[in-house]
Amino acid sequence: MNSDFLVQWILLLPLAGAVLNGLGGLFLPALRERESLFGIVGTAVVAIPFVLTLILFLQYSGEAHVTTFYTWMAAGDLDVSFAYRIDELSLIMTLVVTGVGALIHLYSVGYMHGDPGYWRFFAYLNLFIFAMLNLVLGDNLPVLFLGWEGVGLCSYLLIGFWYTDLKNSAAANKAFIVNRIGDFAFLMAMFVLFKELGALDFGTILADPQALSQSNLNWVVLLLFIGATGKSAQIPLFIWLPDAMAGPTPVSALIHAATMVTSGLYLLARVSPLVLAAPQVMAVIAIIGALTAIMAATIAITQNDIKRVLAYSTVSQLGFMFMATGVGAFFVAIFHVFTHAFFKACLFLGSGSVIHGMHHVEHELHKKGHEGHIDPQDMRTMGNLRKYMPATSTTYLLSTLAIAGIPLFSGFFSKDEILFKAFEYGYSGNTYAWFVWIVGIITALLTAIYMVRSYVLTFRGKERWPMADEVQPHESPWTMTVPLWILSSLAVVGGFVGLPGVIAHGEWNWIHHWLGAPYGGPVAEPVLPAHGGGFLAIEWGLILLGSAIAIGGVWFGWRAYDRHGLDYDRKISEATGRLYGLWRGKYYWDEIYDRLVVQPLIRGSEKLLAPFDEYVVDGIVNGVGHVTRGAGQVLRYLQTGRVQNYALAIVFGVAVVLGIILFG
Amino acid sequence: MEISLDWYLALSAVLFAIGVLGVLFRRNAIVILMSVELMLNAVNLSLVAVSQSIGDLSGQILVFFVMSVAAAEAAVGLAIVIAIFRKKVSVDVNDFTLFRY
Amino acid sequence: MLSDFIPLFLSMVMAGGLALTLLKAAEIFGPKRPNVTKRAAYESGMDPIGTARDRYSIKFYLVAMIFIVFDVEVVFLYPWAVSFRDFIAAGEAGGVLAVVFLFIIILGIGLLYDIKKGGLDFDDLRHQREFQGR
Amino acid sequence: MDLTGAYASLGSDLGNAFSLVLLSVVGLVMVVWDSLRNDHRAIPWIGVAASVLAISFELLRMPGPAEKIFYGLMWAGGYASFVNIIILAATAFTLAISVHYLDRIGHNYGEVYSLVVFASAGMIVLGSANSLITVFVGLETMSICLYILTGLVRTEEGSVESALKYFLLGAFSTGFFLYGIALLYAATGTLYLDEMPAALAGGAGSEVLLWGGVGLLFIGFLFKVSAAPFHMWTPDVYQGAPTTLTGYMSTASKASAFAALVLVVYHALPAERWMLVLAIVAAATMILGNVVAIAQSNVKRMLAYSSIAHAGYVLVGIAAGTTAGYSGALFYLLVYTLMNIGAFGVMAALEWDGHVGQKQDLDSLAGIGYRKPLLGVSMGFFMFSLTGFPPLGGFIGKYAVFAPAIDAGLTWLVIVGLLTSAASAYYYLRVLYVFWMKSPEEEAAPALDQLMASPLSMSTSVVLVVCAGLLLVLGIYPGVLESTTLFFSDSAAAVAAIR
Repeated sequence: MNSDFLVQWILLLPLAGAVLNGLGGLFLPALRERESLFGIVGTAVVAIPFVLTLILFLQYSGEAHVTTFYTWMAAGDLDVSFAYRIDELSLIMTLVVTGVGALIHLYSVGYMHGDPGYWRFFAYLNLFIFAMLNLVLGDNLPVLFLGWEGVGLCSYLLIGFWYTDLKNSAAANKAFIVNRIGDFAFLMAMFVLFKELGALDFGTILADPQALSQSNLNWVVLLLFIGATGKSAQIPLFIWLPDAMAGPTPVSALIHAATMVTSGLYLLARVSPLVLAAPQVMAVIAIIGALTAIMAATIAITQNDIKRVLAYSTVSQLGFMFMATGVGAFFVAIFHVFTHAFFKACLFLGSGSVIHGMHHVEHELHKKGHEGHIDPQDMRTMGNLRKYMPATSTTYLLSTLAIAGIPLFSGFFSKDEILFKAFEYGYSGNTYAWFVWIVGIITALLTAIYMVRSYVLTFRGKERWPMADEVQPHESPWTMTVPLWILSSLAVVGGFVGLPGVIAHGEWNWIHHWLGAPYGGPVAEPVLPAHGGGFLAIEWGLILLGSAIAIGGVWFGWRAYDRHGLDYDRKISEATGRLYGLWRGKYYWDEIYDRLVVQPLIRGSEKLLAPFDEYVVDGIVNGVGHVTRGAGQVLRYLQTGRVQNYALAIVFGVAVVLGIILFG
Repeated sequence: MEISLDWYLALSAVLFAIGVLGVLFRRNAIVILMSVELMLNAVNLSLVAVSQSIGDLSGQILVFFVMSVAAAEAAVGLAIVIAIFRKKVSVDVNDFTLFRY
Repeated sequence: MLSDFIPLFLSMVMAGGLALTLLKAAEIFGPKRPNVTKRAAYESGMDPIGTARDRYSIKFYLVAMIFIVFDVEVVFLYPWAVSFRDFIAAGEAGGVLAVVFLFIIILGIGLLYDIKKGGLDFDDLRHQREFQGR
Repeated sequence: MDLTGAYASLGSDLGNAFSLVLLSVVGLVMVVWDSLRNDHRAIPWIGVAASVLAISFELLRMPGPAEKIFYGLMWAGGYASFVNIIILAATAFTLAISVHYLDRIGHNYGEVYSLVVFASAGMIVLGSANSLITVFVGLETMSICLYILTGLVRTEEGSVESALKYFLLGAFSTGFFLYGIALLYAATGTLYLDEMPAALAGGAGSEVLLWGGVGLLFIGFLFKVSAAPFHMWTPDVYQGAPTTLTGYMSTASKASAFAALVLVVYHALPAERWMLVLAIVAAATMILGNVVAIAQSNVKRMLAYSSIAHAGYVLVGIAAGTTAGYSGALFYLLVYTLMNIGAFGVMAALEWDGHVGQKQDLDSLAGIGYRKPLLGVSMGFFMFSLTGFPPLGGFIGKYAVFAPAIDAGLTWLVIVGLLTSAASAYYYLRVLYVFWMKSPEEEAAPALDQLMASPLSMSTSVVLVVCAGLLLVLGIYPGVLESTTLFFSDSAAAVAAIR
């Protein structure tokens, strides 16, 4: 089929779905009750594009293809077109977005059952898919930015989906504000590129990195990376992601695990020729990624909220991907995006299924007149759920093993490749890569431990909720378990698209051949010196080390938590002492921001200006907002309501205007 | 004796300034209205003088328009003042500060 | 070039100064020896009865206003009257007459509106109420 | 004096000025109809029909060459047609949304509609003027009608008070404006805009008279477009006037005053001395409008300050002093008219008898989006567009005025503009936040239920949908922007031909 035609419908269907669901729900209140209608429309407009993308993928000729729908703005040098690029990179991202997206839509049909905002949820979710497709398919930075802003907006709307709860609104605002900082950096990068090169389409800006001066190049890459830290939750802008778990769980799975948060990685892979030409910035990226990875992993060990564990795990895994980017292994980063999308989506959906079950428990307890309140997300009140939710339990276990990196599961291949690339880059003389490698090894161990902890605490041991012999959760409906099964099978086998170099000399590393520039793909790679014959042995050694770490971590976690249950947390806390407090307090990032940025702004404006009572929300931009609001409060009192004061202002204006025009 | 254009312009400036000061400092809305009319007529004086001195009629045509517009403005203005007097029994402009800030 | 601005400055200073001086002068130099008789309203030598600020019927005001507006609009007829002979000489009398009649028709419409809305009715209470009630 | 052939071109002039003639005649017909029949049902629709007819005429006329008509007093075609379309569209929209609104507030008189039509006729004269006489006559015709419309609700103290303020300050600024005309006349010896450059090149007049005149002339325009520090009447007047008419005032009168300002600087003032003044005023206006708007809780007042801020953005385009800047400003006015008429239209529909709505307090409108989805969705369009989000018209408009300013070396001004429009997101999006993301208070419920009982009128819905749709179209296909650039080359060619 004609690929222009396919691209058109891949983009238009989700948009049409969003418009239909949104307008239908808004203007025809009678329709809102008919959930299946919204569910079917919402899922179909994502599933059909997935099929279309598959067709595109299968008939892909190896030539990048650009489809231009029309030119939006053409004025002087600036030429912004709605142009979309089909190449190896965008295809693989589109497959993930539509494929995982369709599964999560299907899951939501069951998960959101009975919610009064059902129609709204599907409208937002469809709109998100549309924006995300713009992001990954756009052939120029403005279209990419349009998608970038669009996914940010949808993320905001979905985090605050249950907006009646003030806490959720606050989380949504925090995500929005923090992301704006990253967006600003992105805009600045675009500005520099446009000023220097006079164009913003990928064909031109990637053609020759040397067209920019080294300092400009460094700035562009650094600014793009700052943009990426906002969207992909890296230090120092990661603070919004854990709070974003306030949104419905399918949202966490789709937006805050599988797709949107990986867009920073996609961006850097897309501009990889530029990144490679800025080695200093690459070092920054790698180190930030490494620090984020280990920091988030240590926090994850201490969390009791099942979704928060997964949230910090996502931050940590994203750190891994940035590590890969920082050592020039862009295709490996995308490989990890690919495998991570499966197992993390599965884990989130599994946790959603658990929460669904625990909600039922809470509901039943309430009916039976139980006084206390249980938190359906708290692992401390779960336990032995595998007895009641076998499908959820099995799929969760498979994904846990995948993320822990047990050999032959998908996470093993991608994570091991990242560690290997870090090692190889260090071996080729880039010292910082050694640091990255070591941090990566430790983080991999921690990952195995905290993930097994979450599995064991949730699904094994004894039931810990009250009246456990009377009230039990039950398995979720098929619309929820089918996506779990599909995702977990992919999490098991997905890694085989990138077999390590030791097998058949890398010939079977399909994803490398698909994406890598040496094989005609769009993702650049550094040229490393050839290694001696002994390097193959080192590579085998690294694979064994990786396997040992993963198996060791899982074994340790299983032994510790299956035997001691929650008590083992106390043991760890005793063993690590103050460090544990630091982890448990999440390194006090929120508090530090509050102290250093938000509070001074608020206090400063409060002292100077009249007291204002409303909208005291945290967040940097809100702090600035307070100052501006304060200025407004002062200036408005110039408006005395007296006509003669206004006339005096006019006379003053006359004097100023005449003064400037006569003497200026 | 021929009076030069400058003197007309100066007189017009003085009248205009008196009008401006009247608007700024008188409290009575009707007096303010009269001051505005004074400003307009000061301008009329300039226009006629300039028109005469450069021998171009369009300035005087503009004066006709200014006069009729001033009449219309006066009618509307007084109507508004009467309407507000009925509500507040005052024509002091400092009493009209319902909207502010 | 600064000398160019001297006349402007002078005229500004003069304008402001004279205006302020006159206002102040009246206040300062004006003799003020008020007594009861002087402060009373002049009513042809009679003692004033009640306040002089009785409110007149709004009708007087309305008619006066309408008179002023129509009166001033007539100013546009003067240039026409002055140049009418020239138009006749140029053979354009028809055109200029048509234009002036159009002008008068427009004024007439204003008058029609005024009459119909009761602006000129002094005795018809029904109209009056309707007109004032708005 | 030889007057032969004085009326030779009258027929073609009247044809060229079709919109003006049509509106004037229709206005008179409305007055007669109102006097004889006292029937205010049909009257607004006569006006709407006339405006639509005139718009279609101007659309056909616009690509044609710009011509001087009525002895060079006015322009027709091209630029003038574009401005007329903005004015006529605002007129048609206002008449259509006013019917239901005025009915509800109990002041639905035939005069209102004829006054709107007369004001529009004045605006057309102003926006296509080529002589300071026509500028003055147009400005005053418009203003006097607007003074009356502001004080329409005579029984409300606020309405009369704002009319008085508007009137006194308007007349005051008219004084300065006229004085500027007189000085400019003394300096150049002509009142025709396109004759001024030639007169100045001949070295006529003194510098002081010229630039003093220009400065005072600007005051008149800056007052009408409510630029700081001549803006102070705006919030008080906009708050007191009937809401739909506020929308009309804030758009059509600004559009025509800006159009006349562009005509003055484009035809009459080739020198660059005035650029700095307009740039400084633009910066002050943007800062003041946006910053004070943040502190407002009354939506109408907030929109008033927002309209001040938008005047600043338009001034940025004009201050650039290039044809690209002028055409950007024109385009911005079109977009601004659509979004502001829409925003005030939504607020008018939300104003109902009962405590909560009349105060127009933002918090009293919590959760309205779900109850009145059409209002909520269209308000979303207007607020996003006012903020300048792509892909709506407001974004293209901001681009259209900011890009030429950068080319003209006014980078600092554009930075001020970008920062203040970023700040404006706060108060625009707060409206949407309250509309959609906030639950209504308990005590407001009865009043809200009362509002729900009165359905949205068909004409209001149509106007809102059309405005929102056009904003989207202008945002997605900003081709109109390029066509506005053509007017200036056209007019310039025409000017050159006449010289």
